[in-house]
Amino acid sequence: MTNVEQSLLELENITKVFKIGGGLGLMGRRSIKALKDVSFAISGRNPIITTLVGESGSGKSTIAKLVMGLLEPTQGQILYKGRDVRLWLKNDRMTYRREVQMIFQDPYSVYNPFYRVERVLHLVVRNFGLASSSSEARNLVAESMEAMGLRPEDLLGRFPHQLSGGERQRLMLSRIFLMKPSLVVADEPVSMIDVSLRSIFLDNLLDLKKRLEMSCLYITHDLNIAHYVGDEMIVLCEGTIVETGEAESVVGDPLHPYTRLLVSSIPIPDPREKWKTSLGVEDITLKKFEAEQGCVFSNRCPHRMEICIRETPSLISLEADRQAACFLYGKEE
Amino acid sequence: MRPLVLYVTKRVIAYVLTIFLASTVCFFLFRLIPGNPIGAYISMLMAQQSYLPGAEEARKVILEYKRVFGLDGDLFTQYVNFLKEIILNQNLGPSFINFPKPAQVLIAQYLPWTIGLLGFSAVIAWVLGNILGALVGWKKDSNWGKPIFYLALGLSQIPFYFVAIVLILVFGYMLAVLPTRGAYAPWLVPDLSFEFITSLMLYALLPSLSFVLTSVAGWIISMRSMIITILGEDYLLFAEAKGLKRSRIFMRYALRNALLPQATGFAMSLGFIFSGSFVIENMFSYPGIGYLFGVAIGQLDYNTVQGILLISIFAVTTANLLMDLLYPLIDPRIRYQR
Amino acid sequence: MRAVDRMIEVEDLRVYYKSVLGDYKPVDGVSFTVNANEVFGLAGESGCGKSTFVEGILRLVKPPGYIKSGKVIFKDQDLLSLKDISDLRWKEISYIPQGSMNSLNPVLRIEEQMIDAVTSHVDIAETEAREMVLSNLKEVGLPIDVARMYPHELSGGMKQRVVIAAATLLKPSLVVADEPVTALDVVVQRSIIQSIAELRDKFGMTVIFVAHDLAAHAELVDRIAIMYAGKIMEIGSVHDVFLDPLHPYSKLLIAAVPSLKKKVVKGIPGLPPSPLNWPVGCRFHPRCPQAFAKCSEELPSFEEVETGRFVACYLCR
Amino acid sequence: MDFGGKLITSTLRSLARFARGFLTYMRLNTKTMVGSVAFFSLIALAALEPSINYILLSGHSPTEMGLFERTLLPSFEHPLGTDATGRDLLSLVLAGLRFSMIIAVISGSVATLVAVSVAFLAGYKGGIYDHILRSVTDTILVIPIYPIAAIAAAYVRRIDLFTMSMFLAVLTWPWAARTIRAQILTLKEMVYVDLAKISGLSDYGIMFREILPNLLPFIVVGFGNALMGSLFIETGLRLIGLGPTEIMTLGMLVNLLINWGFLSLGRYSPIVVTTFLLVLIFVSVNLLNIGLDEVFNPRLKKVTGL
Repeated sequence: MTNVEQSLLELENITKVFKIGGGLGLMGRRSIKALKDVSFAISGRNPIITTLVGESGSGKSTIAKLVMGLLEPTQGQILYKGRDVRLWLKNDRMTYRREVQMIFQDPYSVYNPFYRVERVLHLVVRNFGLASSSSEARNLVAESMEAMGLRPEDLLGRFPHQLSGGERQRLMLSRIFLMKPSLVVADEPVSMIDVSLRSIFLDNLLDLKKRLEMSCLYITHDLNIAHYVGDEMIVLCEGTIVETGEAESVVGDPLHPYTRLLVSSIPIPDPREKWKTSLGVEDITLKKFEAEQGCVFSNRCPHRMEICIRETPSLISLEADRQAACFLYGKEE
Repeated sequence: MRPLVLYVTKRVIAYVLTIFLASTVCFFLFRLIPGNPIGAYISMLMAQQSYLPGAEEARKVILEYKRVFGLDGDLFTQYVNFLKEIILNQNLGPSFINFPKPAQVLIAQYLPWTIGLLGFSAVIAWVLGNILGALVGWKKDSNWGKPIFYLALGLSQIPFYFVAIVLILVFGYMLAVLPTRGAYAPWLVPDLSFEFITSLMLYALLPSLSFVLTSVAGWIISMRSMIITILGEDYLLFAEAKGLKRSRIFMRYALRNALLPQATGFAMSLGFIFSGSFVIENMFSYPGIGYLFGVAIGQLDYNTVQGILLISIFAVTTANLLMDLLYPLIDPRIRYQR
Repeated sequence: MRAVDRMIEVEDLRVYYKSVLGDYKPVDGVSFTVNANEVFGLAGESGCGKSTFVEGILRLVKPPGYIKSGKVIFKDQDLLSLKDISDLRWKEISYIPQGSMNSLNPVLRIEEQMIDAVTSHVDIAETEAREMVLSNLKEVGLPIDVARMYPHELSGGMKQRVVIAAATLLKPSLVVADEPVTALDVVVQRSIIQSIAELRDKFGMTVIFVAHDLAAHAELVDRIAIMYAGKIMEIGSVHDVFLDPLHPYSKLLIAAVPSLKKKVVKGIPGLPPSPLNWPVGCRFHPRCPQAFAKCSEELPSFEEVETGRFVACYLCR
Repeated sequence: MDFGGKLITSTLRSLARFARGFLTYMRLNTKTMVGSVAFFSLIALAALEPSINYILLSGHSPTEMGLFERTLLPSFEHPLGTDATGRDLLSLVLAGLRFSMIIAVISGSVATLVAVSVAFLAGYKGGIYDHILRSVTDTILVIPIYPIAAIAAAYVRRIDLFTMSMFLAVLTWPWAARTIRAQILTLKEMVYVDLAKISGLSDYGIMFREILPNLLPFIVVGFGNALMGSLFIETGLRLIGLGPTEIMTLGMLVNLLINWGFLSLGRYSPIVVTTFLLVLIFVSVNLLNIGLDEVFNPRLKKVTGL
């Protein structure tokens, strides 16, 4: 199946339902639909950063866990280079782990407190046989630290609690540098780091993308960062994709009402451009969208039409490979 | 109220399941013990009557006893009759000690003593322990707080019967001021006279004290750590920022949240009463079911022994069920699950 | 500039934490004045001492923390030397805590917790207090049936609004909000910022707004103070500080904030210093691109270089 | 990668690291300090008992009858006097301590081993294993342990030290399993476990390399609970005269002393010493557990400010 146009990563109609509560499993199992029929793809041609943007609870972190095989989808499948992730993990687990990596959100809990920080790198060198001798392994580790602007003599031998959040996240980047994966899933990597240190991390990430020819699925709730880092952008609302397209155009001229609300709510660090209008009570509704049918944004949408409640809009492509799931744009064909 | 209905049904199912499992374990436990209690009993009978009936009569007698004690047929049919007997007519089979009185009647005579002695002291211990624990936790650095905590820390894990030994030693022998055996003065006839009641109290003092001291210490430790954890919670800081009176913060914010786990803890501790009664009542020869259990074991009266076990299992699981059902009333998070 | 009456004045406040390694000094000499009916922004990155400062002026510091020195003049009384300020709490000064997600008592209904605050300050009947609570919830844009709900039934944004409603129940003159928007989604964040602005515009209250997100400050505050390593680097009107920042740290911090307009964003190299031993001299000199000899020897004093603009840096004398 | 070798070296390394950690933590927290010093000195006393008695009784075993005058009052040669059958009470107490400690330690460690494996199976693998474990522990917790032990002790006359410990271990492993399982459930959800998974570590690797090192303190606490549990049951039974007569534990000694009428005779010292030793065992293990819990339990860490 050598299809030139083969995508690096493809999600096909992914639905994920979580069961919560219920002790003996007999009764009282309430289920929450985290993802509803999500499909998107990351092209394999040249390395790009696709950003996945959405509010908390929109299911973006679930997608990260699904791609990494830490969770199983309830319906649908995820293809990496055309082959289902479950098959990858069953038959060539190590190759998949080598090629698809992840950066976690919380730098304070990603290190096992029992070990020194560099173990994170040595673990990878050992498991994937990146070095033939222990001295070579040590050089590799030191080199990967320097590549990310960290001084090995400051870090080697230290325990996680002796490092700052920023240092710990950049050490995670050194780990990626070591493994040279073709896809990295970054789940809100800078949300717990100070503003002043964020851009250093983001610049390192962009640099890795070029040096390693590496694509990245960047997950965040912060539109500024998504716009700063991302080439493509996918907007997620309560487990459904509502809009996709070039990062620049999605933010510059948002099509879907939800994206418009998100973009207009970003505080601008310039006192001259304060928000003019104020949000209605509709915009911050109290109830989550629970219905089976209908648009996920219908209970908060200012342009709500009768059809929006009855039917679920599908993702239709509009001009210049932009897509939106909204009846405002008329029923195509 | 749907989530509440679900919660209740789940608990009731778990309740029935646990009782069923526990009683099955008890049933098979007795059948598997090496040595045949009936055989031992019959040989004891023969020794007492000191006559040697011919093989025929002995066999008939044994068969008859087997039927009476529900030991005829293979293990499975025994199990079915065992369950039938208990569920239909609450009959635990005749006791050996004073045959033919059924075990449950015998146990019913001794049960009130245990409930009175240990049930009552468990409640006192819970109330006293939680109040003291809450105060010690709330006034963490006060000068009287620390010593109480360290005393409780030491006492909490010591088995209550050590305390019993010390109490017997000090009050029973050294000072010889308190009785250490029996439930009331032997020369008294049980009636509602003032004299009998005081003697009852006097005799019950040492056994219940040894139980209360250790469990109070246990409650102090757990309540104190509950209160201290809650002191670090944000809603405590917010209540303080609201300028509420210290007493109100203590009652409605700290205590209210701390009592929830302590309530479930109480139900769990009830199970301990039946274990505890066994040792305490035998040490003080206090006529509760623990004491009866000791006697029954001595005489290999295994229907009574099994009966006591089943009743204590029933009591403990029922207490746990009641506590689970009461829990939503005190913790809204269960009742109003969205 | 008409004689603006001062709401609260902080003089050289120091809040230290005892520890086995010595004293942590998160707030190490902070002074400024907040005028009536304004939203005063306190900005700074994590670890700069903002939240400890708030706990200091509200006297909510818990051991091993203690207030080393300083005065907090509020309505010509020093809050720190008063024996007990619980009668002032909530009637005059109210507080929106940082972890407002779990600032509500999980076992009490929302109205019970709010009525608590009212009845412990004003002796009125419960029914009347409930009326106050219900009308207050309406003002903050929450439906009435929230009153009968328990905290676990509300979303994060709604809990934050309930806390704001509680804070404005007795119409206090000063509201101190510590990071009220940090853990919220961008849409809910905007509605919270707007309802805080209403406190000033509709109810004439004074607000101290603490947040590390400079963009949120730009949308809301009138005057802003940039805090770093336990001290204030610069104070000024939001327009002056954003458009013409004086202190090098303010410049770098504002430049580091990404926004849709800026394509290039530059971070600040180096690491924030530890409150156990602050650097000698100006505490930003290890990371400051324009630092020179004097900066590392002597702490620059906090001067008013223009009317209403204060800065602690030798460059702007 | 020969699995066995790797497994042993990694456990040894974590044990060594834990021992070093434990020593440092021991000093930090007074409770663990006092607890472990008291406990280890008791272990030492129990271990030295054979040689002490060898010297005291010049070669005879402490339980041998008729060595000395009967019911002598405490004197220099017999600090606690002698019992009704002419045995020196001090050496009897020491022997009793040794037997009690042996039973407690053996059943404690067996119970902990069972608890750890069951807890790993139920906690880490989860699913039906977890349900089975929970229903088993719920059932055992509901059945009053004491009477069960009493029944077994009564009906089974001849029982040696080892089977006695095994029997006690069977009764007390749920006490250890509960604490360990709860800790595994929290550790399993840690982010660094996910990091290990995507770094190519297998399930076993994760269990032994990532979870076990952080679990060690709680295994010690579990061991402490199991040890106290078995000693609690064993001594309780002995106090009322149940259990094998040929193993002279402290509990049995107290029972004998009371039956010999030492109380009514006013000779309190032997009973006081025996009870003191028993109490000391419990208090030391309990202090050790509470101290460890304070040091290692994240929930408490916030409060104790460590």
